[in-house]
Amino acid sequence: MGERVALGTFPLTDRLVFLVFIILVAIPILSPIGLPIPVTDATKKSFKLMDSLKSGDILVMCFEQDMGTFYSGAPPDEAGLRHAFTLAKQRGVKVILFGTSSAGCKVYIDAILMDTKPYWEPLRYGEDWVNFGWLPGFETAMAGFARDVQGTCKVDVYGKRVEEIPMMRGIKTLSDVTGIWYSTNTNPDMLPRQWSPLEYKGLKWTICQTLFASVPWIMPYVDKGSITGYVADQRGAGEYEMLLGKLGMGATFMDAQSLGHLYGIALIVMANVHYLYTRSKTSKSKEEK
Amino acid sequence: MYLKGFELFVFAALCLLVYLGIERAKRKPPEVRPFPALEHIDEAVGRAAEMGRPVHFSTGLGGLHDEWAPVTTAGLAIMGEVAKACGKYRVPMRYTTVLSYLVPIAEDLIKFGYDTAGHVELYNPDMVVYTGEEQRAMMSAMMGYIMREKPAVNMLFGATKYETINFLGTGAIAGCMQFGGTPRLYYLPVMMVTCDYCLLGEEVYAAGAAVTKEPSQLGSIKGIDHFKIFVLGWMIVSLILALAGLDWFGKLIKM
Amino acid sequence: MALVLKRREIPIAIFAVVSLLLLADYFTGAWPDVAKETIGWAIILWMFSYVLGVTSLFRYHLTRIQKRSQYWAYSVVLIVCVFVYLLSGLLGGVGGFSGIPASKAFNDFLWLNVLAPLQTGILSYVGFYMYTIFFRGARTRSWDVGIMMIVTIILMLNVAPVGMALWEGFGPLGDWFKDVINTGSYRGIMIGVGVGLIAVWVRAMLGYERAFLGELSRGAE
Amino acid sequence: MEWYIAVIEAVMMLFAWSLLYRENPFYRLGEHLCIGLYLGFTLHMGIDVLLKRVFVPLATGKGTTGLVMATILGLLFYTRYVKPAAFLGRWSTGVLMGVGSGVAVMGAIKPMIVGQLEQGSWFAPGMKGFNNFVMTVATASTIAYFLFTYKPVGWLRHAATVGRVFLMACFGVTLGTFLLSNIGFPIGMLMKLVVPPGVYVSLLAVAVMAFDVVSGRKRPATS
Repeated sequence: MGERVALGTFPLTDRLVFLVFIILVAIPILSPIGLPIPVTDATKKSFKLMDSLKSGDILVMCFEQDMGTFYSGAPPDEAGLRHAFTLAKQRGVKVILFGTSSAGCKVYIDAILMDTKPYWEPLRYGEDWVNFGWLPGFETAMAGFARDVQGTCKVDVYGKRVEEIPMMRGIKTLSDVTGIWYSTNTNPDMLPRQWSPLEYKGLKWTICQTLFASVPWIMPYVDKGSITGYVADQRGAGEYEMLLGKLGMGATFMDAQSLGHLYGIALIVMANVHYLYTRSKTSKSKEEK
Repeated sequence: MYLKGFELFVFAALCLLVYLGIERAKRKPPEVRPFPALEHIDEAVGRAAEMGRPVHFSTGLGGLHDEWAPVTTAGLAIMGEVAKACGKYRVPMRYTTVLSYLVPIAEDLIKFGYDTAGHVELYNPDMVVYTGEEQRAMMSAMMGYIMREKPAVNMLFGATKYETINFLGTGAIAGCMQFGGTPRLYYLPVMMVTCDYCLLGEEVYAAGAAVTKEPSQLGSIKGIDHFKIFVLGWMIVSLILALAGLDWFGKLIKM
Repeated sequence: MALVLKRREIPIAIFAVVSLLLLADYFTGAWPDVAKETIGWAIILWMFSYVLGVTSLFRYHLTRIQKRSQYWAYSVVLIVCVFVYLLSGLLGGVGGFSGIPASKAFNDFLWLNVLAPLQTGILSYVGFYMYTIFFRGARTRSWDVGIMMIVTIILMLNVAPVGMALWEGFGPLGDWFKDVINTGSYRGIMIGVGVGLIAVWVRAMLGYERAFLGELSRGAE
Repeated sequence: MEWYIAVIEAVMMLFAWSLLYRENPFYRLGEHLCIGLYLGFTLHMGIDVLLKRVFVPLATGKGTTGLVMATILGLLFYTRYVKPAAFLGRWSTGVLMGVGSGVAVMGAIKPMIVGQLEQGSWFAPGMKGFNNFVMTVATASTIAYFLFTYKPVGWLRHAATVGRVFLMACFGVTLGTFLLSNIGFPIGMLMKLVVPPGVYVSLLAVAVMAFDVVSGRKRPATS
């Protein structure tokens, strides 16, 4: 299809496919269309879990992302973070932030904090929430955090020692934590392996925020209960924002995603129609010969 | 201390079956179903020779130090074969990698391949291109290379991640003949639709042996098949037992 | 002596001992510390090996510059970039030692404002090329590809919020495909992949699979 | 954010995207910047980790026997540059391969083989029983499809065909769900490229492209 028409070294049709995609996606970004977002049960469940936090409960938010995965990770993470900070303000929930996978985690956390500034500004740092940045070691760090919180989180991003942070007093192991928001790209299996609510008595639930494509992967864990709930990708973000009642990055993404998917379907259909048409034409010309 | 009894049993049984398969094959070579992807390597390299364009090969992001060691080994084994074909048709090849310890291995392997085909003078250390240890760097290098040089054949065998799409998508636009193989489920459909010939799932592992056409190597594939028959039998028997209300196997698995 | 040391059996034996040790620990839990230490070695060895790759890369680009090959100027850019980033990073602090804050800030700027958008841009081709794949590859050349495409369309409508708005049935239908068909078939693939992987290990143990030593496998020489 | 930083970011993104149009000097520049900066980053991280984990402990006398051995094995890689001793580098490769394949085999036995042997009951109430039945058929037929050394005749041929149908449906599921995560990247980037100040850079890029299209007509198509 794309072979015959060429501009320079690049088949023209491919460029056209990309161009149409860019235009289609730019429309909802410039003026949101507001296509409907049905909320799935999984996101509803995760929202309810977060909403069940009470005064004094500890929420750990671990972000295994970097700037490369910002656009798939940030919309749901920001929705979750907004919810967490709102709860911290209204009910006195305490929030701990960090990442373990790579040095990029710290940058990523800074970036999403930048976007949620109005939500954490009224809070007291060190008493309501704390940011440990990057705790090196990935799964080892996760295992370390589960058994010895103080030993793993030695200093926060500002270089403050953990002993000097008031809210960290009394948090010794994972059993002292109530809930976990674990955001990952393609490594969701670390969560049930290291931080399972089945293993740690005090830990009531874990929410895994992961790529949509990773959802089938975590389903067995969700069935067994070693992951309690999940929020999937930008779609989960859109739904979560609906539940929060304040639309943001996720909702814009969802409009663009809907158009993108419809475009994909249209391309498949077009490619097949063209293929069948040319095939019937060639077979006809063969018959004539 | 503990003992994972059942797992050890399964593992030992599998190793034994593979070993017996190899031993038996020395006397009576088994018949292995042909893998189109391997059968057509020679033809594709021949086409590259006609077009006067290079062959590009990559094993993706997986390396030897992580859990993708076996599939990388299988991919490298296929690369040895491709190097041989390239030597035969006097076609330059290029191997892109993100793992520095693969550089000497690939250099030796390609040189060995060209040497076996009798054209060691064509070998050049620049055939192995290292792009730093990061996936995105590799993606950019491969995409730029494919668009600039337009290799005739584009091959990707190994534990591949996101770069599969960039690599094979660019190849499709540049009009390369494409070969692929990976055991990673995410990227199988992408390979399926963009490659002319591809190895699905475990076929990559088997191909590492089948590419040599040596009886004892083929014997290991026979061993794998025996084990799979054993698994099928296991499934049937456990279902029959479950119908009878017995849960022996369920308990056995947890041992 | 040197001849004995040069034999290929030695690296294969090292490989066998290391992997058997890890497996023995896995099955019995006898030496968890030794196993952990050995896995840690792999990371250290990998980092030591960087020099091999970097030497190869520099040789490649320096030859290009020397020969004034086509596009040699870009090789200069590349080499300058390596040193600028590395030096600013090292001066900004390394290995637990603190350094010059200005250098660290410059390094952060390179990472966050130059490299991050660039690499996201490169990565975003996975989105664009999905359409190339649909457009070029998704032709029903045979009945089985037809099945694949129909399921793909159903799942796309399941995934995109607009699909559920068009017809609510796409939700449960797509979920059924995901939970039942996908899980069932995936299991079969998984078993095969696991078995194949162990077979490669056995072949390597027996000395048939030698590609990791830079040699053609036995029977292919 | 400062406006010039936003401009630099937009320029970098468009460098990367320019390959969508065609192979060009901007992409080449972006490509080499990307490789170079990433290599600098990798080396920085490598030196950082080696200092923290190896050299500082060794220098301060805290090194264990294991660490010394790892260091020696690591240094053996460099024998590659000394022809007579080049074979020693393979020993280190042997260790790497040993660890890698050991980890791989460990990870394969339980989750890939033993864990998958468990079957759900066919007589579970409601849809569940039927679903379990379908799952069993899918698993068994997929395994049958991947039998390499048996001739596909008789029942095996039918089983393999069924296996292929399930395999294709499974691929369809993966492909269909894959799009959402993947197009998230370009959409996210467009969010920066269609609003000021990114949009000015985008317009400039469009102008350059338009100029190339107009002047490109006169060139032979192989440039």
